[in-house]
Amino acid sequence: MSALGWLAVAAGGWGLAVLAALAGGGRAGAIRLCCALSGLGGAAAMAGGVSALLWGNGPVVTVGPAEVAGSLQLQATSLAGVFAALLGLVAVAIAAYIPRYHEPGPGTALYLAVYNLALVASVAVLAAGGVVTFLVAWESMALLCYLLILRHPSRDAVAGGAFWFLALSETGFVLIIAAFVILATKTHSMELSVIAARAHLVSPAWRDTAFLLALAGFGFKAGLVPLHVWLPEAHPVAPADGSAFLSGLIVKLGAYGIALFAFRLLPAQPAWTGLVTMAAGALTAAIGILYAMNERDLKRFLAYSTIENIGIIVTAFGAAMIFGAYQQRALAAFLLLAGLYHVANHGTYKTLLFLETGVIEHAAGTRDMDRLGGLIHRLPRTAVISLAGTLGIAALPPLNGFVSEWLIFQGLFQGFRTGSHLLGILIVTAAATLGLTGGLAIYAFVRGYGIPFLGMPRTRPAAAATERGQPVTGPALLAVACVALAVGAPVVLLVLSRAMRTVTGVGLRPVLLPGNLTVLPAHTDFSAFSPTWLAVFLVAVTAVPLLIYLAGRPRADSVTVPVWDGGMVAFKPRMQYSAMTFSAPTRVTFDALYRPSVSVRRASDDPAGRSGPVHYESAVAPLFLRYLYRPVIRAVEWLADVVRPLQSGDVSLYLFYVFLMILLAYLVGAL
Amino acid sequence: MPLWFARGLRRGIVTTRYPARPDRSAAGLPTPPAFRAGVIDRRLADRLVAVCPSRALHRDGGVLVFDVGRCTACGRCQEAAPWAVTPSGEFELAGTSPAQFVKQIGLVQEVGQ
Amino acid sequence: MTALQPVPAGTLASLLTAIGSASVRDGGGAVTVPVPAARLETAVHHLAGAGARLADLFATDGDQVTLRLVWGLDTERQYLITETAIDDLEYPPLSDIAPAAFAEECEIYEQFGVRPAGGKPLNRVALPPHAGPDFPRLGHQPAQPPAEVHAPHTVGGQAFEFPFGPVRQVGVESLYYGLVTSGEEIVDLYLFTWHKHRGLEWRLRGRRPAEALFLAERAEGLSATAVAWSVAAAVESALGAEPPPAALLTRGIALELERLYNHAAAMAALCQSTGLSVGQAAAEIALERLLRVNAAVFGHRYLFGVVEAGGVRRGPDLAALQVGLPGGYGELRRAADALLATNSFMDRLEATGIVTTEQARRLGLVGPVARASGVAVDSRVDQPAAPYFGHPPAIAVRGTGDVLARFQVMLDEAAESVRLIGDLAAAGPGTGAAPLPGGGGAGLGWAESPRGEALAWVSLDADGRITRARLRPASVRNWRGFDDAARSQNVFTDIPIIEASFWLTVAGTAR
Amino acid sequence: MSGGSRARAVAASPAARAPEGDVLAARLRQRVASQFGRSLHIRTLDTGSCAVCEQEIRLLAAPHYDLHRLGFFFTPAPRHADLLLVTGPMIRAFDVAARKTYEAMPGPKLVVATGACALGGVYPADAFVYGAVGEILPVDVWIPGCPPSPLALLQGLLVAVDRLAEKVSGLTFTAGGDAEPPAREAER
Repeated sequence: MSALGWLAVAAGGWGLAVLAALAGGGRAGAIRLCCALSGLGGAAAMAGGVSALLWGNGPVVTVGPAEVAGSLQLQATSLAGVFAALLGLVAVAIAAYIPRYHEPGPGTALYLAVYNLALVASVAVLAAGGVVTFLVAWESMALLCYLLILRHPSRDAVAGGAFWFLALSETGFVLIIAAFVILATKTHSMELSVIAARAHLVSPAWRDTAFLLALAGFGFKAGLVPLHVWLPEAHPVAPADGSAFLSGLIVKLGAYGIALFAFRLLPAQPAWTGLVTMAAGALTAAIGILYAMNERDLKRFLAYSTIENIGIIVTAFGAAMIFGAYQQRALAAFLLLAGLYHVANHGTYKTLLFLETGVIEHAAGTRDMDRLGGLIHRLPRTAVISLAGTLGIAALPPLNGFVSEWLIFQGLFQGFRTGSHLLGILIVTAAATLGLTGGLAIYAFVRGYGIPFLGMPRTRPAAAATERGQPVTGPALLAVACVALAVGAPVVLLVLSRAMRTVTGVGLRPVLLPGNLTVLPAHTDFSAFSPTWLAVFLVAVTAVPLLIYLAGRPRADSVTVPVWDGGMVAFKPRMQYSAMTFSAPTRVTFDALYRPSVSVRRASDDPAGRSGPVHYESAVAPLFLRYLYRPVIRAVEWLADVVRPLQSGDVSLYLFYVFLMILLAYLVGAL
Repeated sequence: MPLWFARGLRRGIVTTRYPARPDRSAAGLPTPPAFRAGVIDRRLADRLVAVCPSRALHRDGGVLVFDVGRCTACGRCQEAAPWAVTPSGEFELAGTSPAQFVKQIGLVQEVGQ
Repeated sequence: MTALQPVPAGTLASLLTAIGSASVRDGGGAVTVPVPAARLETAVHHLAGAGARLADLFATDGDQVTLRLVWGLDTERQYLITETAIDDLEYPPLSDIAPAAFAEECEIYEQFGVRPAGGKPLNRVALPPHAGPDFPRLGHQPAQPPAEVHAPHTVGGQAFEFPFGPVRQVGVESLYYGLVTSGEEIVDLYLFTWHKHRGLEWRLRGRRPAEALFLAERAEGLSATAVAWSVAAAVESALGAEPPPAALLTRGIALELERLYNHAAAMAALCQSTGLSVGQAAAEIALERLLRVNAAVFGHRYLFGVVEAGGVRRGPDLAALQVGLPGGYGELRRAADALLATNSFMDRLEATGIVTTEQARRLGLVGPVARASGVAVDSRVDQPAAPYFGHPPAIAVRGTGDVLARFQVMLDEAAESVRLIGDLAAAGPGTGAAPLPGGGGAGLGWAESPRGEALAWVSLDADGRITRARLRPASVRNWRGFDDAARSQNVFTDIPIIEASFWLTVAGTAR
Repeated sequence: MSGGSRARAVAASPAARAPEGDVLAARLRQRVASQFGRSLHIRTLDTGSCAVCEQEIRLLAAPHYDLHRLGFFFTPAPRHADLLLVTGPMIRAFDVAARKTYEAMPGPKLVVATGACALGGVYPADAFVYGAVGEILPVDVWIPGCPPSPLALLQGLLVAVDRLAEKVSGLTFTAGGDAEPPAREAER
């Protein structure tokens, strides 16, 4: 069956899931059936994605009269293959997760219907072969996600978070429409493949305009700084699987949009647009991780880390564009491949982490790191699975995050191959920024894992947490996927390099995979490593000493003594590093960015009478909200007041408006 | 640092050779008393017990019991009866059982003072 | 050496009229006036306003609890003791007027069950957590169990508590630090010392002065002479005994020798805390030589058993002094010069652990700590007694209040001590003790220990047994300046340096 | 040699000391070297001393005495300590900390009670103090003196090493690796 066929099957499965959810009316059985169908759809989507990667772009299938612009045009492309496969994986994991996470009920049924519709919309975005199809699918995907976030509209901050999502998403949508309209009008086609074929006819000015519009428009969805503010607002208020879906997939669709314009519709962009893209990506990565560092809410923390990872991906894309402009087509393909690899990896472990956050929230009743602690004893399964995801996202070998980030770095380090000193320096600067980001990411995730899971419970609920009846299969599946994506890197690269031949026309494989599980970054004379052997080695260096110890340890039975605590102190939870104290050094180092505010309150300020509680707070200022969005919001409100007179309520006046618009449209068309 | 290096060379070695050789500085140290046998009667013994601030002395019938471990070498008993109590000059006192520290001094019948 | 003199207290007469007390008992440099409970608050206002220094605050327990405030009228060259009988269980919150009184308020509550009005939270000072109502206390009626006494130190928000101790580094006393930190800066710092409380004041009751001195020396062994001297002087002024002048000269020599070796030890500790091993070795050579001088001159490395009620038990071996002292001090001086020339060392000291003049005065700090902060208090000069009448020391004062200032003050004092020892030795010190006359009484005694003014107040009954003894070594005072000094820094590693420069003992404050 | 010290405690014979000192030092070095690789690690514990014993202990490491030359070292971590040098009359409020410190040490371990307070001299047992270290910890070596001078401390450490040699030979390698469990542990 063709890739498009598989995707159709997936959409069908999800359609059935919608029906099952609505018909079942929230009964447990119906929900389980719905999830089973959803999972099957996911499997089909994975099959479709992989086959699209392997067998290249399929034909454009038009449903309905071809000459009607509004007809449904579908095409399975290699570029979308990675995203489709990821969509499938996420769908399967979430399907396995939902039955134990959501309690049965009509609300859940409705939620599931919306969720599966969102899956359909997403796959439609990926399979869209025409402009109109793409835009319709995109907009419906956005609206359905808005509904997803509104799962519990009565809770506070939910409406606000959802509105941030919708507002920014619609703003971006306008820019996307503009970009597509430019291309469609300049190439006289609404079909993406035709647009791609005729792109060289468009004048450079229009092409760059269209690209920048698309970059900004999709940047809103992908969360490029400073367009990122919706992520930390929307993720915490959505249900865990909703957040996972948002971070695991929807955000990636933004990246897909950027890739679609950069590598399919408008190949051979000038270097400076690539530079803009790369700069935006690097900035996003650094800012994202820096803000993640000072979040106490696990979901906000993960949301900011998503921003960071999107930054890494977009950096890779931008660099690929630069290399493309400088005829380094092998490196360009290599960096695009690395970026897509990172898309798959991040989708995997970020989904995992959000799902496990849901488990923690159900088990301990909070997402505030400073109210958790010691969970590794209470939630061992969760701890192990989360550790896999954490190692992955911290880009530590032998997990998958390390592989893709290593590839990206190897690509960036070859900036000198552009032949331009300036560009070489700029690309390596981006690499350095990513290096800082990577270091901070390890710091951030030592904190993000250590504070909740290690040490002592900081609150009674955390001490009483239990994972009985909590979902496990979904996250476990993703953990396995994380390991597979690392150990099986050569296979993944094999598949991706085939896709690159379709997308960029460059056959990477001979250089990239010289055999014996080694990977070379696009050029034989630069560097090489083998994720598989590295994993084997790391397992060995930990296992061998352990075995030696177990074999040779003295037979006399040892005694266990309590931790040395300096004598008299009975350790109290308040005597361990908290999330905010752990990240205090960053607040000092980057205070220019954070503008931290400090307040100390004592029971008595009398130096001799000092006693009683000491209360210390250090808050980080939300710069972008304060200095970027507040003014915009005020301006919009002012504008709304200004144009209110147009709203007279007189029908004839409205008809007049319509007439004017049509006239305007004709004039524009005539020009 | 070279300054300190030079100082060290100029200063030379001050480290004691103890235990290989005896250390002269030990001479100046206060040491527990040694009780001359045959001159202490019960009355004197009771006076010594009374002046001892650290309960190192007590009389057990006809015997004056001296616990070296409790002695702080304050010298009050020597002041009280210099003819009967003299410094032992002994500072290597560490032992591995409390019993080692308990010394019995036999008392004589009334001695005229 | 510019001395920032405290605000001149009004003349004693004007003060007494101000606090409205007629009957005055004068005893050896200390004036005792009764103040009715009703007028206590105004009296404290007057005295504190006039710049008098609240040196101590303690209670005695007859048929009713009596509060005694010891004021240092440093420009009047004497002490003023106000006696106030507390008839109910509360008295005006004195620490609101004179913050220096806070720790004593807590102590008095623990021991006697009377507390300052207004119900401000009180800290645990001496009573261990396991102490029940039957735990021995100085007061007749047992205070409430100390559960309510100790204001809990809790940490809220984004700071956490860094526990340290009580078992700390090697060769130091047990002390518990509660270090409240945000991860970077030190938000708060508090100390627990009750695990070294040996109930000395409780033990001294019913003892004869001789036995009392034996224990008093061991209250703070590193200032044995000073504490013993203060207790002996208290007994003497209580019973009206006149120690022979030669004995007083001997006491003076012992006290200055004590100051010398303590400052050498402080220098060694400073080097250790700054990680300067060579400097530590040099300072320890000086310290060891000075200790051997002590042993040669007085027969004990730490000068135990020199002071006796009414005089001294041992006279100095002046020959040994002439032989030993120059060499020992020469070592100290050379080590100090080398240290002052070592920038890596000096940089750690400068602007570290600052105690401002205002803090020092507010908290009633004494000794080198206060003098390094520009408060020129020194009981050898402010409340001079024999042998210092004829041999006044020059007070070393610095203004900056940092570790460096304390270090320099110690060096200057060491030099001054050597000069004083020369004078006193020339003045013909000797041994001997005046017999203690019978009949009871109460009196105040003081001596300037290496850490600052050590106070003692003793009352004896008719047959010469102690009914109440108050020991106030300098450590009791200066520890309360320590957390301010520590919080003026943001760096953990400075805290050992600050502790070394304060050179206090836990034994002294917990007694 | 402990027997020797018992004999000499009453009637001193300084003349007889030097040769025996040589023998003693030789045996000590050989023991410490063979059993503890010239590194017997000492942790100090203050259970209410007057701060003078601490000063003398600090001076052990000073140039005049330099206990490192004999293979002794101070360590702040009881986990690494072979010998616990205890001062003070063992204040009741402190016994938990004392026991914790002792239990934190790996066996075979020694407890050396240092100074008259620790040996029950200065403070009688009462509500404040136990009066002697032996009440709480299983003391192996007692060092009298108020304070014991650094030389006396050195000699005490030599005695302790002999004691440790006995302990090592007496090891049973049962749980805990320490032949004698701390006193009073059973009751509490």
